[in-house]
Amino acid sequence: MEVVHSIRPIAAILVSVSIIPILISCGKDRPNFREAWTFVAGVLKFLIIVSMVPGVMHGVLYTFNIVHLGPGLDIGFKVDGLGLTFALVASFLWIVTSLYSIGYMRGLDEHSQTRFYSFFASSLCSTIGVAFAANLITLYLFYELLSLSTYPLVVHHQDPEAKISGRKYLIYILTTSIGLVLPAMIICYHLGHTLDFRPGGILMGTGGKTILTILFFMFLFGFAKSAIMPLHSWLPAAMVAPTPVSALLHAVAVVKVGVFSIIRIFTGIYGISLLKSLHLGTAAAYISAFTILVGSLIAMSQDELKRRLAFSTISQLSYIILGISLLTPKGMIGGIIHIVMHAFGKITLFFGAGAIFVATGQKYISKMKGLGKKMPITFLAFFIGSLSVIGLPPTGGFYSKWYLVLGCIDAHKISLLIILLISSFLNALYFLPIVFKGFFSKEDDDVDVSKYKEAPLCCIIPMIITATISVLLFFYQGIFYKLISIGLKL
Amino acid sequence: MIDNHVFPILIVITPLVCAFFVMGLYWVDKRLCLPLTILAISISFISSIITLYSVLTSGTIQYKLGGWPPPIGIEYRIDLLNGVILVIISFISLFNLFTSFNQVSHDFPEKKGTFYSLYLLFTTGLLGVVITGDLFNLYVLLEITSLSAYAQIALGDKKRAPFASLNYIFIGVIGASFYLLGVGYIYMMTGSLNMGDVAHLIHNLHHSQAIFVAFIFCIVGVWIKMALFPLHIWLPNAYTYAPTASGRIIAPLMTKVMVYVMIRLMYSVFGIDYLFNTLHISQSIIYLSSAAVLFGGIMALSQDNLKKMFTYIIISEIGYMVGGAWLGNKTGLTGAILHIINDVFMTFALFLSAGNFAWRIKDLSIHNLEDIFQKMPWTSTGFVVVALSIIGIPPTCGFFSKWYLILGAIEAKQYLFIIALILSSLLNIILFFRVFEKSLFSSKPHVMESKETRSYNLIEEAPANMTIGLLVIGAILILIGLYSGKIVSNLILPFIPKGL
Amino acid sequence: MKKVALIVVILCGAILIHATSEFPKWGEINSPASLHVSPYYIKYSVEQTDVPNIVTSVLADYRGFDTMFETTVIFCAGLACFLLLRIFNDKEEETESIFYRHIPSGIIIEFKNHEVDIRDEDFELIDSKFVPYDLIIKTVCRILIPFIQIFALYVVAHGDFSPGGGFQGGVILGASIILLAISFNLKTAIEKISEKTLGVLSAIGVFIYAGIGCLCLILKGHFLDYGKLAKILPIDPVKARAIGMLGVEIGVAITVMAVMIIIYINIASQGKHQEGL
Amino acid sequence: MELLIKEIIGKYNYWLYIILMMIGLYAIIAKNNLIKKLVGMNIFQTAIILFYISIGYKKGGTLPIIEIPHGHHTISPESIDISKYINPLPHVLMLTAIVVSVATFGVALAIALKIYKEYNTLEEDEIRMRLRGK
Repeated sequence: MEVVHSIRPIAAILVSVSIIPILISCGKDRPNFREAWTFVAGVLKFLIIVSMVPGVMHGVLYTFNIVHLGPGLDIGFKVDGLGLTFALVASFLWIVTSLYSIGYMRGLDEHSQTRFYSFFASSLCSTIGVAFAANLITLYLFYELLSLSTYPLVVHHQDPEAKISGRKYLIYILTTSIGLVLPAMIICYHLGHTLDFRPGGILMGTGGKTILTILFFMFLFGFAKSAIMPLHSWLPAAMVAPTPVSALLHAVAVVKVGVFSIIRIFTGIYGISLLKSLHLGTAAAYISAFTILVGSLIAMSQDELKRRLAFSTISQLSYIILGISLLTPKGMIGGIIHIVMHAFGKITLFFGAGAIFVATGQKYISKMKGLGKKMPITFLAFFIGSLSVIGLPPTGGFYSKWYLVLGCIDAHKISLLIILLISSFLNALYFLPIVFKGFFSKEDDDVDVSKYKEAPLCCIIPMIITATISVLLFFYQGIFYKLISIGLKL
Repeated sequence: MIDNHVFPILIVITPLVCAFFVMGLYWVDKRLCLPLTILAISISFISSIITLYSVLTSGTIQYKLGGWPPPIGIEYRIDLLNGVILVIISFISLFNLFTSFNQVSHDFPEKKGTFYSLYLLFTTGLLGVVITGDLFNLYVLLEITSLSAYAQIALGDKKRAPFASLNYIFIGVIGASFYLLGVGYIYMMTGSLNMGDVAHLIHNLHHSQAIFVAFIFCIVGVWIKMALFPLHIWLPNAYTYAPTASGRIIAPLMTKVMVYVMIRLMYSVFGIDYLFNTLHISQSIIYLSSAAVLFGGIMALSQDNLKKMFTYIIISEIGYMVGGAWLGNKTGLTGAILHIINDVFMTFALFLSAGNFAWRIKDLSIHNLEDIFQKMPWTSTGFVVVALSIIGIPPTCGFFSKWYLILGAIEAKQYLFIIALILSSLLNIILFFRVFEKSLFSSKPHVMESKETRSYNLIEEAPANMTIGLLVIGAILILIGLYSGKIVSNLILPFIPKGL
Repeated sequence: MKKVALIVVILCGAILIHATSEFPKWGEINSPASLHVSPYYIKYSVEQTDVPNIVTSVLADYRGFDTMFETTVIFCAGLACFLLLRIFNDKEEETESIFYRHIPSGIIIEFKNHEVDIRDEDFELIDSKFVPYDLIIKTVCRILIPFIQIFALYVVAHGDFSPGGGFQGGVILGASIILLAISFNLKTAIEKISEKTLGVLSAIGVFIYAGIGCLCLILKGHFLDYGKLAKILPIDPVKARAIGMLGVEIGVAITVMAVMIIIYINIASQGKHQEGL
Repeated sequence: MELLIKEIIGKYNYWLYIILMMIGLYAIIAKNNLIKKLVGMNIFQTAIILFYISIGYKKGGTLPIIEIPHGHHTISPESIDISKYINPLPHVLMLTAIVVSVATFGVALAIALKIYKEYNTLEEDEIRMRLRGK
């Protein structure tokens, strides 16, 4: 493998924070200028990341070291297949979301928009930082920065409800990261004398069985952004944030940072063989299977659309962890590619929810009867998103589910296979009725549907883009497959 | 070439001599007081940098005062540890002058000169305590420091400061006297007052009860002065009601210098062998410091006044350093020393931000801080950075010292201390986000972005020197964090005594 | 609180007394304390510094650096008292009346207005707090004070050869002024030696000390290495040490005197410098 | 028994000073009146000073002022009998300690005066009560 020292990883990370001063200086007096800059930064970031794709495909490893902190401790970046996959998705969706947030925030005449865009940009910076982190300490650094920069976004509305949710968010995320990940990381350093992600892991043959098992669970639950039960309830609470935040951060960036961190722990810190020998993969698989089922069940009972989506996210995230913890090549590819597929599917759904809210002010599913006739594009996109999340062709979601199922069979875990199938069924059960009601149900008498029309163009276009890509991914997923295979060294 | 060996003495002598000049000038021309003070501390700062540089290049420096060889006369002995701390003290003292001269003219319009004189004496005392290699000289300088601190604190809040200061005197005198008594016992048994000499003589007395008692009294005396729980009762009130300009320098430096004294006594006088092989008290001291860490955090949580909250944070941080120093391994001591460096800056920045807030809001209760982010955006930015550092979020420096402390505790298998450290971080999160929630997001009804509201959000920052000062310190916090690897490997690890 | 205090006290006492069991007996000639460093002082003091009073030579030379800071402590205390207590604008308490005594007749006149300032031979300002007017005390003190001051100077100057030195002399000197303030009144003392003089003197005293040290530094010696003064004085280095010590002692005496008086007038008059004990 | 008596005779001075010290310490902690506390503080410090001074004592020793024989200007180090002169170092140290304690006392008095002006009392519990009442 060729190692190239390159400035591109750090450039990709910093490009979004570097515009924050510009955003602040534009302020609310020149909103067009401000949003144009956000857009420019997004495109720039995406291009930088894309520019690394060919290299990585040919086995190049881009690295960049900032500082050396001590023996085995650096703050540095490394672009491999896994990180690049994640970064590609996140940075592309940022562009789309930027467009969407212009429509959403202006449509609702929200306050403190400059603050919103600034923290959004810094969240993205942290997300890419996590994706490119070369070692656990860098990952932890950006993980924490992400928690902090999303906090103001969650509390954006500044009403008591938002504040309580903000508190919940912080307590869950920071308590677990400081209380579990930090000590686990230090113990890990104590055992392995390094924190670099290495293909075979760094903990092989370093500690006793008990300590490694405890450490594993500290990591698994410590990265609470992955919303494994019982540490999931911050995610529904965080839905008080404006929809672009929910869409990009709480369906893509933040939660997937949690999952991605766990993937790094699996592949870079523990290593497959160690996990196999300690039977930790199975344990993690069953924990995530539990989350999948319970998450889906709770989702069915939610009437508020965003909360339903949140619980769906909780359960879908555990698909990824399940796939990874199968420890078979197909399962792992399925898990990681689900990051991509779910991202496009779920963001479409959130965009849809936001568009409905902008256009009608409706949050509750029970009051959306008949809206589909007035907002056909929105509901069509919503339908495609649902298909992708359920895992039905012709959407990308099918592809990842397929690999997950194959992985289960390879690992001889039929019980997990059954759970997967049940969950898919449940997914269909809680998503399709929304679309069905939207198109075919007769509207309630007390809701006057006739005055509604489609959301602004800025909201519609992103939705169309993501929905289209969801479909396209069914046909063209090869690039991600290849990147992930390279990342996993398969 | 100038003889390098002039600089160690210049560090202490310049502020001292200038203190007399400032006092004299006060009667002649009051305007000259501040420039002279700045000049004095600048010279001291530059000298300490040169001294540190020569320590780095040529090892420990010895300076014989009066030309007498060590056990006979007093000596200055500068190794890496105190070299670094000297630089930090003089830097903070100098920096504080820039950030607070307008505060001083505001608080003491008529007594400005005498105030600066006292300020210089305080700095001299701290520098002298750190630089000296003589047990009794340390006591004398400690008393100069304390005396000027008592006086500065008593000048604060008219109603409460004198009482707080008097309590500080009583407890401070007990602390200093305990230390003096301990030194008396050491002198009784060894006949020497020079640290190096005593360390040498004490080797044969490891099982002496009198040396044990001497040790206990020295350490307890130092603990009282550094406000280790449960000997902390004087600290919160004294630091809360001190005048802003003095509180800013007393709070960060006084306690940290005492931690330095403790480390110096432990490792340069009594020695590792005595501490960890002869005595078996390190376990209980770590329990004590864990208790201090938690107590500080919990008490901070129950405070309504911002400044008082900060004072309890200091108490909690003291626990970190004492615990780290007593872990008895390389990593723990590294963490403790790194934390001294970091904590000086963190506490300084905390009190700077408190001072900036106080410039606009007289009563620093938390509920008065509503909307402060809008009114004072720059100060608030600095405040957020400090808060993150105290919580221990990378890449701020607080994270890295905590890292070493926890790593040291794992190596020493002190799980209680680890739990205390982590719980304290969590407490700090609650502590600061309680403030942020109040100050960042007003609970006023959904203010729409429109023209009418613009006049509403008028920015009312503190004076530029204060604000910029805070931001500079905030940047330093991050820089120290990023370069902590270099700091540890170049400045701290070479000091760590062999055998740990 | 009392019980806690009792426990603390008993605990400390027990630990301290317990440790005395290892002490050498009182007055033991061969105790470690008298064998390690102190014999050097006793033996070489005269040879190296030409000062037979070893306490002085250790105080001002061997450990002269300590003593400089000791003087600084005193200076610091004076500064602190001034800073804490001195009130410049005493307009808040304007209602207080002032009393003047007409000396020939002994009649006391009360003025309600604060602005009154009689500067007449026949009148004198007296304290509203009770100060007895006693001719005998006044006269005796007037006679005694010069002698006290001369004695103080003797103590300072003769510190090298007999018990005495800067601190002792300075305290006596300060006491003479305080005696003046007590036997006459505060105003008289302040007229003799004004606040400004005291402030400057207290700084000058320590400055003499530190200045001599710096002079040694400039003469390419160590700080306070009086031997180097021989380069500018027509004497040998050993004698120069004795001279250096004398200079230092004078500095100490000046500071101690000034600070004693500063502390006294500030505390006695509560910082107003109007009237007091 | 004989040993004990020997011990007492040999060390009684230290014990006395320690007892004196503890009286002072007790007063600082337990007394309610601030001036009494100050007095306790002074007793405490004085006891330590006495303790130090007694370290320096040598049986049969005299003041540490070298007697130069008449007619001579100086005296050679060899001819000085160390045991004849008491240890000067503790005296020097205590001169410093006295000064420090006086200075502290002065500042403490000044602060006490300030407190008295503010509250018109020096009883600690009363001051605390007023602070709480506020």
